[in-house]
This record gives sequence, C-alpha cells and structure tokens, in this order.
Amino acid sequence: MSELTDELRRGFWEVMTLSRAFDDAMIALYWEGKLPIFQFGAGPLPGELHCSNGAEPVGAGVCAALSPDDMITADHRPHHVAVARGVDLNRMAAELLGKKPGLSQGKGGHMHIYDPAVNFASSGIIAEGLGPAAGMALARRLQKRPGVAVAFIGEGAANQGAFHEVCNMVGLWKLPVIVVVQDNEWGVSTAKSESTAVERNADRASAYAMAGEWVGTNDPDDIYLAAVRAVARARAGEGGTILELKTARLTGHFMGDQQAYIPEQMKQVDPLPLYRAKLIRDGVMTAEEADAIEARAKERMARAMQFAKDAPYPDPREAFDHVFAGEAA
Amino acid sequence: MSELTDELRRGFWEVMTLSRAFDDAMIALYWEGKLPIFQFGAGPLPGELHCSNGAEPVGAGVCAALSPDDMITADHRPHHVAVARGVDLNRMAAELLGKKPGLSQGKGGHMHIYDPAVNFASSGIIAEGLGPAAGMALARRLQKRPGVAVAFIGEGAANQGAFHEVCNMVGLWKLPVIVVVQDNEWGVSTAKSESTAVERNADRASAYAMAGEWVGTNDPDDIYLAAVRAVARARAGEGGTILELKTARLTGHFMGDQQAYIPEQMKQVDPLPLYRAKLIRDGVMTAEEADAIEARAKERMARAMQFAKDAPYPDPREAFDHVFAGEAA
Amino acid sequence: MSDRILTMSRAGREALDWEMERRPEIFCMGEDVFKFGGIFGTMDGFGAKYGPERVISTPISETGFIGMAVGAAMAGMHPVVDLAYIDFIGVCYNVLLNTASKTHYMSGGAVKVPMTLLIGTGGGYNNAAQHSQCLHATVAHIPGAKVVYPSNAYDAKGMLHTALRDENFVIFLTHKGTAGVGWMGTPIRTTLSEVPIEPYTVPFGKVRICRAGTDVTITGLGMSVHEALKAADALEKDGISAEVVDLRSLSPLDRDGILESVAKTGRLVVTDEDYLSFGVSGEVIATVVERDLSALRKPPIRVTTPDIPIPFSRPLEQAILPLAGRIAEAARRLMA
Amino acid sequence: MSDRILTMSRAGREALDWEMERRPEIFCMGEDVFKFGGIFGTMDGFGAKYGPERVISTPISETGFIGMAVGAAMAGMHPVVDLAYIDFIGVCYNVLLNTASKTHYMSGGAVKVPMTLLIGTGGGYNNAAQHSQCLHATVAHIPGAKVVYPSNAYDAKGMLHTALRDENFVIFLTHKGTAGVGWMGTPIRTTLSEVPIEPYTVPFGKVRICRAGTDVTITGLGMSVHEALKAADALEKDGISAEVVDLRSLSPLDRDGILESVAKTGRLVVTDEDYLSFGVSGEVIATVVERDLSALRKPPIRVTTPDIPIPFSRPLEQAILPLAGRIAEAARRLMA
Ligand SMILES: Cc1ncc(C[n+]2csc(CCOP(=O)(O)OP(=O)(O)O)c2C)c(N)n1
Ligand SMILES: Cc1ncc(C[n+]2csc(CCOP(=O)(O)OP(=O)(O)O)c2C)c(N)n1
Ligand SMILES: [Mg+2]
Ligand SMILES: [Mg+2]
Repeated sequence: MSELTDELRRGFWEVMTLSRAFDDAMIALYWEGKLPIFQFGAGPLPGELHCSNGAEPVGAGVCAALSPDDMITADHRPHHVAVARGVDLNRMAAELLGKKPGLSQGKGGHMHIYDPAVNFASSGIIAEGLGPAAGMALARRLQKRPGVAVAFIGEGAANQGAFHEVCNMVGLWKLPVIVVVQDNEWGVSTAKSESTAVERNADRASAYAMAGEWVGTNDPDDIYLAAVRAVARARAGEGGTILELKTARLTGHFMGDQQAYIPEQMKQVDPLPLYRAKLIRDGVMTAEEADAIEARAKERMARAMQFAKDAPYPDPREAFDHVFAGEAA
Repeated sequence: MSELTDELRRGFWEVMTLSRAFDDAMIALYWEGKLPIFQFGAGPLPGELHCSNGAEPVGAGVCAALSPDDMITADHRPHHVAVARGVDLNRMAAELLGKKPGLSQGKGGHMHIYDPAVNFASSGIIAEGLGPAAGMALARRLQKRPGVAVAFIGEGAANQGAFHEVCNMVGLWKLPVIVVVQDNEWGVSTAKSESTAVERNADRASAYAMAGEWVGTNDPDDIYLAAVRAVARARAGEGGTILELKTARLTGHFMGDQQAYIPEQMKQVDPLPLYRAKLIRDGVMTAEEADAIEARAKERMARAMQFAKDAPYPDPREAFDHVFAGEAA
Repeated sequence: MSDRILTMSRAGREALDWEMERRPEIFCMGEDVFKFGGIFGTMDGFGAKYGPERVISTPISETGFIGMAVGAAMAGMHPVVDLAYIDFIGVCYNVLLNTASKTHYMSGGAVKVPMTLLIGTGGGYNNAAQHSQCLHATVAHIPGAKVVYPSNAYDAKGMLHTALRDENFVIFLTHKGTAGVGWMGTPIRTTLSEVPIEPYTVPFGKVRICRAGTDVTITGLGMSVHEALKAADALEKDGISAEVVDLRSLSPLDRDGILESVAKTGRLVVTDEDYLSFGVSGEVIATVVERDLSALRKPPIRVTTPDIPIPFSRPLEQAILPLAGRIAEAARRLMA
Repeated sequence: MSDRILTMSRAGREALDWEMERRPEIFCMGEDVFKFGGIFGTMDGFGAKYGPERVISTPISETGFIGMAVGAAMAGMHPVVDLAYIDFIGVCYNVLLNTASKTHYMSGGAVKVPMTLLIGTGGGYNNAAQHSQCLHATVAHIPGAKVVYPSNAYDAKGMLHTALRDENFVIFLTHKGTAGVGWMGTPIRTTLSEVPIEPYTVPFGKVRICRAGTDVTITGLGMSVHEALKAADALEKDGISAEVVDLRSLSPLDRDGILESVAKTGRLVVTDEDYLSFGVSGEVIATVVERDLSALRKPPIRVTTPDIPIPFSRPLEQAILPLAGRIAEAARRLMA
C-alpha cells in the first residue's frame, strides 16, 4: 500500500480535481445573491464559507494512507479532506445548501460535516477536533478494534491550548493519533511568523514524545509517503505523529476576504497545475487523460450540485428535532 | 548580585525556616476543630490548605534573584513564594484565618494571596497565573518600565493548555517572563510520569523559542544561580525561560491527604536539614547560628499567628463590598 | 432484598458499578480517579476492580480529556468523566458548550454522544471564590445537554442509572455538601435514604416533593433542598406548612410539577445556592407566572447567593449563603 | 458641532480612538486586530495609527491573551480585547469567570482589573450552531463582571467611553447584525443614530425607552430591540401602543426601569435572542413579579430562541429566531 503506483497518483489527481470542482462550484454559488452588496446571510449558500483551494494535496495524500477503519476530524475548512475521504458528495453539497437530504439534514452547514459511514467529522471551533480524534483512538483501543485517528488542524490552531493537552496525552498513552498541521501560512490575516514562536510545529513533537514530520512541497506524493510512515508507526503501537504539511490557501480565509494583507513575495502557488505537469512528465498520464479526469470530476460535481439544488429544504418544524437522541425523528 | 555570598546563603536559611515555620504553625492550627472527624469547613482555619513544606528552596532561591520591580504570580500552593518575596507576614497569616486585617480582608483565603506592595498575586485554578504574569511583563514593556515577571506553577500545571498558549507568546514576543515549574513529582495523586509525556518540562522550552533550565537538587544555591541566569536573559531582552526545579511536597497535596499512594522508593527528602548541614559544613554558619536563625523565624511566625488570632473577623455585611471597584469601601 | 441507608456517594457508586460490570462500553476518566475514585467516591475502588484501562487517571488537561471523552462517545463508548469541581468548567467550557452538547444536533442526528460528566458544586466550607461556586445555571443554559442534580441517595442511584443508559450528554451534578464524603463531615440526615440493592431508574424531568405542605412552596436543588427542609421544620413550629420541591433536573425542567405545587399553596420561595441573576431562580418564577399569573397570591421571594464572588472568611460566607434561617424568614414574610 | 448619523461600528471606534489618543494605558489586543481592526471595526485603522505595540494581533490563544490582558490591567494598563464571537468564550471562559471578574474581590479591593472585552453575539445569517450564539446570560451570570450591550450608535459610543473609564472588567457586547459592518449587509435603520463628535458617557444600569407606549411593554437587548421596534410598528397599525425597552446593560440591570414601564402598561413581552431557559428572559419576568405582582394584568410572554442549538439552514434558523412577527403576535395575544 505504501508504494507510489501510477494508479495511486492518478487517484490523487482525481481526488484533487474533484475537491477543486467542489469548491469552485460552491464559490460560484456563494456569490449568487451577494452582489453588489456583500452579506454573509444572503443568497442560496449563506454563512461563512472557508474553501480548500490550494490544500487539495493534503486531503488526497493523507486520506490515501488511511483505511476505512480509521477516523478523521477536520476543522472549519473541511472540504478537501471530506472529498478525499469519500464523504457522500451529493449529501455534502446538499448540506452546504441547507437542504433536507444533506448529511445533517441542513442543520450543520459547511463547517459541520459528519459522515459516520466513512468515520468523518468536522467542526468550527479552533482545535476542537483534537480531543475527539484522540478519544476515538482511545475508544478503539478499549474496544480492541484497529483504527488510527487523524485530526486535521491549521497552523494557527497549533497555538491553541487543546493542541498541547491532547498531544501530551497522545504521547503519554502512545495513542495511534496523527495530528496533521496544515500550514497554509495564515490564520485569517495573521502570518505564521506572527503567531508561532518556532518555525515548525513538527519540531514541537519532541515536547510530547511524539514523532514529528514536515513536508514542504504541497505535493500529494510526498504527503502520502509521510502519512504512510505516520500510519505505520501508529499501527505498530509506536504512537502518534505531528505531521506538518506546508500547503496553500488560494481563495482567502473565507469568501469575502480580499487578502490585501498578503505581500507579493508571499503569493501562493496553485498545486494542481504543478502536479498535473509532474504526472504527465513522469508518464503517469497524458494531458488528455488528465483533462478527462478533471472533466469527469467537474461533471460529478455538477450532478452533486444539481442534486443539492433540486433537493427540498427541511420543514421549519424540523428545527426542533435532534436536540436529544432518542426523542424526536 | 549573582554571587553566592555567605550573607545570601544565610538569608536562604532564614527565609526557608520562616516559610517552614509559617506552614507548620498553620498545619497545627488547621487540625484544631477537625479531629476526630475531619472536615474541611471546621475549625479556625477552614477550607483546603496546600502547604509548601519541602518547596522552601524554590521560593528562597528564585525570589532572591528578583528585584522589587519584578512581578510574581503563584498558584494554589503559594506560601513559600509569598514568604520569600516578603509578603506581609502578619497580614498573610490573618488572611488565612479569614480576619479583617488580612491582605484581602478575609475575602481571599490561603489560595488568594495578593500583596501589591511586593507585586505578588496568587490564585487557585491550575495554570491560571501564567497569562497574568506574561501580561504584567507586557504592561511593563508598554510602560517602558523595567520588570521581569515570574509565574510559579506545578509540574502538573504544565499540561494545562494555558501553559502552551502563554509560553508561545512569551517566545514570540520575547517577553521577560520566567515560568518556574515546581516539579514535586505529584499532582494530587498523579505522578509526573503518569501525567507528562516527557521527562522534563524544561525541554519543552524549545517548542517556544524559550530557554530551558533544569535544577535537580532542591537546593537554594543551585536554584538561585539558575534563576539569576534566567533573570539576566530576561533583562537583556533575550526572552523567557522555563525553569524547572525538582522539589518536594512533604505534607501531601493538602491537609488530609494520607499519601498512601506514594511508594517507598518515592519518599521525599526534607531539604532543610540538608541545607543546614551544608552551610555548617561550608562554614557559612555554625549550628548555633542556624538554630538561632530558625528560632527567630519561629518567634516571628508566632507573633504573626498571634496577630492573626487576635484580629477581628470582618463584619458580615462586608461580604458585599469590593464586588466592583469604585463602589463600596 | 432488604434496603440499606446509604450516602449519595455510595448510592451513586453502586449504580456505576452495576452498569460497568455489564457494559464494556462504560469507562471512567478524570484527574486522580484511579487512585482516589473520583471527587465523590463514585469510582471508589474501581481502579483495582476494573484496572487502568477502564479507570483512567488523566493529566490536568480538562479540555483535552473531556474532548477525548466526546470522541470516545462518538466511537461507541460511554465515558463517565469526573470534573471534580464545577469551578473548573472555565478551562474546558468549549467542550461542554460546543462539542458534547451540539454534535448530535449539528449532525442531524447522525452522531450520538452518550456520556456522563460528574461535577461537584457548591460551597459552605470556606473554600473561597474559586472552589465554592454552583454555576448550575451556566451549564443548564446549554442546549443539547441534559443537566440533573440529585439531592439524596435514592435519586443519586436512580438518576445515575438513567444517565448511564441515556444516549445523550448528561451533566450529573452533586453538591459537595450533600454527597456524604468524609472531607465534608458527617452526612446530612436528609441526604440519606433507603436505597434498594437492585438497579432502578429515576426519570429526568420530574420534580420530587420532599415534603408536602399547603401554605408555601419552597423550591430548591442540591444543597438548598436540605436548607429548605430545615426551614420547613422551623416553619412547622410556627404553624406554617411548607411544601419542599426538589427540582432534581434542570434540563429537562419539570415546569408542570413546579406549577402544580404553587397552584396549591399560592406562595413561592425559590432557593438556590447559585448566583441570583440570570439563573435558576428567575427561571422558576417566570415558569410559574407565564403559565398562571393567578397562581401566586403574594410576590415570590428569592433566597439565593447574591451576585458576588464567594468570600473565604466564615462569617462572610455564612452571611451570603441561602441558609435555612433566610428561607424560613422569607416564608414567614409571605404568610404575614 | 453638528452631529452625524453613524453606525455602531463607527461610533464605537470614535470613542476608543478618543480615549487612546489621550490615555497611554489603553492598548488593544485580539486576533487580527492589527490588520483587520477588530470584528466590528472598532479598531479600524488603529494598526497604522497606533502601531503594533498598542494594537497587538495575537495567536489563536484566547486563554493566553485574555489572561495576559488581566495581568496587564493589574499592572496599570487598560487593555481593550477583541474576542470576535461569543461562541469562542468556551476556550477562555476561566479567565472571564475566575480571573478577570474575581481578582478585585478576592484581593479585598487591593487589586484592580480595568479592562474592556469586546464580544460579538448573535445569528440570523446562517452561520450555524457554533457561530451564532448570544450567550449573554452566561457572561451576565458572572459576579464581578459588568456586562453592557448597546443596540444603537449613540449608546455604542457613550457606553464605550464609560467602559474605558471604568475601573472594572467590562464585557461589552454587540450583536453582529446591529453593528453596521459590511459583511452583515446594510445597517439596520434603527441602529443608526445622531452621534455627537464630542465624547460623552452613557451610564451603565439604565434602560432606554426606545419607543414610548401604553398598552404593552416589550423588553429587548441587542438585536431583539430592533425586532421589537419592527413589531411595534406593526402593532401600531393594529392600534396597539407598544413601549420598547432596551435593557442595554445586564450587569448592573435596571430593575426599576423595567418595572416602571410594566407598571404603566400592565403587559409584558420579553424578547431575547439568547436561549430561553436560565437566561435573561426569566430574570426580567422574575424582577417584575417579585417587586410588584399586581403590575401585570396578563401572564408575561417570552419570545426567545428556544433551547436548541442554532440550525444552519435558513428556513430552520428563521423559524427559531425571535423575529418581529413572533413578537407582534405575542403582544396581540396579550391584548386579546
Ligand atoms: C477558538 C476559536 N477562536 C477563533 C476562531 C475564529 N477563527 C476561525 S478560523 C480562524 C483561523 C484559523 O487558522 P488556521 O488554524 O491556520 O486554519 P486556516 O483557516 O488557515 O485553514 C480563526 C481565528 C474560532 N473559530 N475558534
Ligand atoms: C483547572 C483546574 N483543574 C483542577 C484543579 C484541582 N487541583 C488543584 S491542585 C491540583 C494539582 C496540581 O498539581 P501541580 O500543578 O503539580 O501542583 P502541586 O499541587 O504539586 O504543587 C489539582 C488537580 C484546579 N484547581 N484547577
Ligand atoms: Mg492557516
Ligand atoms: Mg506537583
């Protein structure tokens, strides 16, 4: 499983283009109803929207190293991980639009993506997913079932207290947990160097008796191989890893962020064309094949979007359901 | 200031014996009214009581390295630091007894010792003093006034999220802050090895671009010299230090803790007789001088206790004062 | 089988032990639980009986380990977490507010978080402003969390069985003074009850009439139930018949049960050891008058801890606690 | 000097700017405040004007930097801290609950903590359960913290001046929808007011009668004031005269002011975008009836967000918000 086969690499391209198609479609829809006057609450896709454009290699590379047993928590920017993990695309699209067939029947929205069928969860408070991920790993240990847990956070989240508390327990109890720190250089408008006392969060692993790995390429091949190593350590009972991955945030913190604060020399590179060129260069696929894969991704996303648009809204009375399990529908 | 003079070392002995006298007197009083049936709320000294017996070298050594400008926050076990810092002994004793002339007019009790005259504060939530200490240092920087801030915490507190958040900002902003981790091996009944993924918190300093120092002797001489180095770095603008000091907790977590969980091989050593013997051996004082100093400390404490006992309780109506500044007496 | 008089501590322990023996998904977590058995001895001896895998002592990292408990619950376990004092919720409040309580709803019912969080509340033993709070209103204000609060041994056992069988996040509060643990002194008589050996459940969301009366309703919860009972004894000597209503459960709250008693007596004293404003006392009063304004013959009276931090010194703390004397005095005013 | 119509955002900014120009002890802290000027633009342009020493962008470490603010305040500064959304209090609640609010009391008045914490509240723009909460009752339940909540530009400026001159920990709330910042759309008409250029203070603890009326009192705070005003417009067409009372300040709470209005109208609708139970709505009702049971001719009605997490989907969220329609309907029921 740990070899970089051609099939695997074409799979990365497929997953990345699908994730990009997802975000691009959502971005287009997001602006409906929000121009000329921008307003979070307007249009068919209201609320904050944090897109993953630029971070697709992280989702593709890490998720390919996981098995279905493994568990994931993601943060406020979950799309690339969810798509790579195989979260139901139709129902995720419907969820973003607040529709009844959405994963959460419209109650969650884009920061709250839950798909237990593929052991995926996400939520919107910074660093909030770390404890649950470690707890999922602990549960499996108690249940004597296999399973590695992966918490996806941003480099900004690594300065939140929960990071310290959870990493310490992961190290202390040698839990099979991988903390993926997605370093896209920014937490909203704050650069990593303005928020973090050290250059690399991976180096903080030694404070927790965890392994630390750093990948600086935003390339799914490299990310995959590092993730495979981390997963292998976790499965072998050697404990957790802080896996820091340099990545990109091409469309701003959220839609509406003009990113005027980003200086010219910090402009980020789109990893997709680079990876496409690399695979063609390596003879893994032809340009035509690459385009065909991308086209299929866009089509698939178009169908998902159509599904979402056609779906009905929940009935207003359903707002009162699901406050407690075992009570309402 | 950084030399270990005889005077300084006699001072350590004096401070340590005074601190010990304080705790011993409080322990004796604590049991009044609590036997045969133990109950936190009974007797002239009610509530939880966390004594510092065994940790006196930490207070003596660190505080001797500080100047009056410097600022201190301590935790739920504050006596040894307060005594070493020169907190008003009479008023501190009165505070423990809940009396009107107490430092907080009886509102604080033993975990909440505030003496602004010597820049001393303490409070009872684990790791709570870290942020305030760093903020005091920041204030001084903004005010262009000198001052190093020292936060005293336990090794158990080093696993609380606040530790991470504050250390990161101390490193990021190169604040003159010293985090003194008092490693007495236990957080209540939990051994350090059961709570902390790594052996030394001082090693965690590299995760924050702080300096880390470790002293394993529970000897005020060594502690003092390490503190002097940390203070010098802080004053020189070189930033903060995590200063981990191995120390002891001779009288349990709080009064009433039987410590049955401590295995024979982890029984701790009283640092006072050791230091006394060392100073005599080094010719710094004779046994008679040592005893005289100790006797004076006990006398001084006896007077403080008498002051506290003789002092009146606050009037019950005063409970309503001091909720807000600028309103009631 | 014959019943025994137990403390709340022993009664709760019995429920947890019974469930743990039968259900491998239950495990315990918290600071010092392995060696000390939890703040109220609910897990007393469990370390030896169930081993360190199922009785996990944690670092002082409440956000971390309660967050882990949520994840474990999402993955099919039922964690029982000990948070010791409610004063410590501040360092882990996000897990209660946004994670444990909202995951089920935010997932549209797809994910469940069955977990029980044991927390001790209250003062009265001079432990000062950071170790004496009640704050039950703060946690009861969280939607998606059930909040229960037994005040006696029978309810402690039955409600803990209920909590452990609930599929939701349950915050299980116990006033330190009621539990019957050594360090709080001898147990309060009215907290002790006959406790069946067999397991049984006490439903959430039902008040308990601790003492029937006709002249005035006194509602309370946790410790204030016992102060109310003391007050009722004193009032009886004055010929005043007080009905003492133990709320027992804040979420859900038995609004009908409260109204039923007040409709009968026409007078209401609300006691609460939590701070006065924006808490339980206002909610109880609003519940009555929004349903039946004519139920009350006299303006209701609140006897609570005022909106001040809890002072350390004994005479100061005694002055601000909602003790029996203040409660009886309020009832007498209503009868005047 | 002539007055201008300002948004709350610009009005608040003016107060802070004026005070910062004159008082070196004031400095700003928070995530992204240097480049973004705070969640409501209260510090807009301050980065350039005052520099990074006095306008400090922080890591995402709320316990850390709000804890630092407390220490800075203890050492003679007056920090103004931006916490963005109140939903985030969970990660730093201990600093609010136990440090900032209790230090003055626990020190017997020896130590002061003058600091202002700016927090945005509320939903209505489909930002789901973790970014739409009000939770003002949660912070107002803390003794030792002042909690204020302007709903219009005039009050925003005057109350911020007051906060910045207060020697205590002040939690300064603004409903996101009222502030008049771009991303929430065009400002609500009733949030705009004539704002004097000169500095002025608005005292804490006084309600503001936004609209006088005789038939029914509607109390609100933050956004619900504006929904109440809309409802009052609609009611007027039905011949119902509603008095709209803006609470403005939760700690201290102007209990007399509330009662005064209700004594006049005899009818009470309490609106609140916070969750129903154990919050402001119950407190307002209790305040009225414990003081004067005869003031109310009809049972009061609460129109609040129910005790459920805020759903994302627009039709769901709209169904649970306390909007003008529900408020007017409640008032009509009281007049029937
Ligand atoms: C506790 C908390 N504080 C602040 C926020 C607001 N917030 C949302 S995303 C974000 C930046 C996160 O940065 P990073 O972790 O690097 O993730 P990225 O957005 O770059 O993917 C902030 C501050 C929040 N959601 N939770
Ligand atoms: C946030 C928080 N959690 C738990 C406690 C209860 N508690 C008080 S002292 C203590 C142990 C602290 O251990 P350590 O930091 O090593 O200090 P020591 O008591 O050894 O001096 C605990 C768990 C608390 N006060 N605050
Ligand atoms: Mg980032
Ligand atoms: Mg310790």
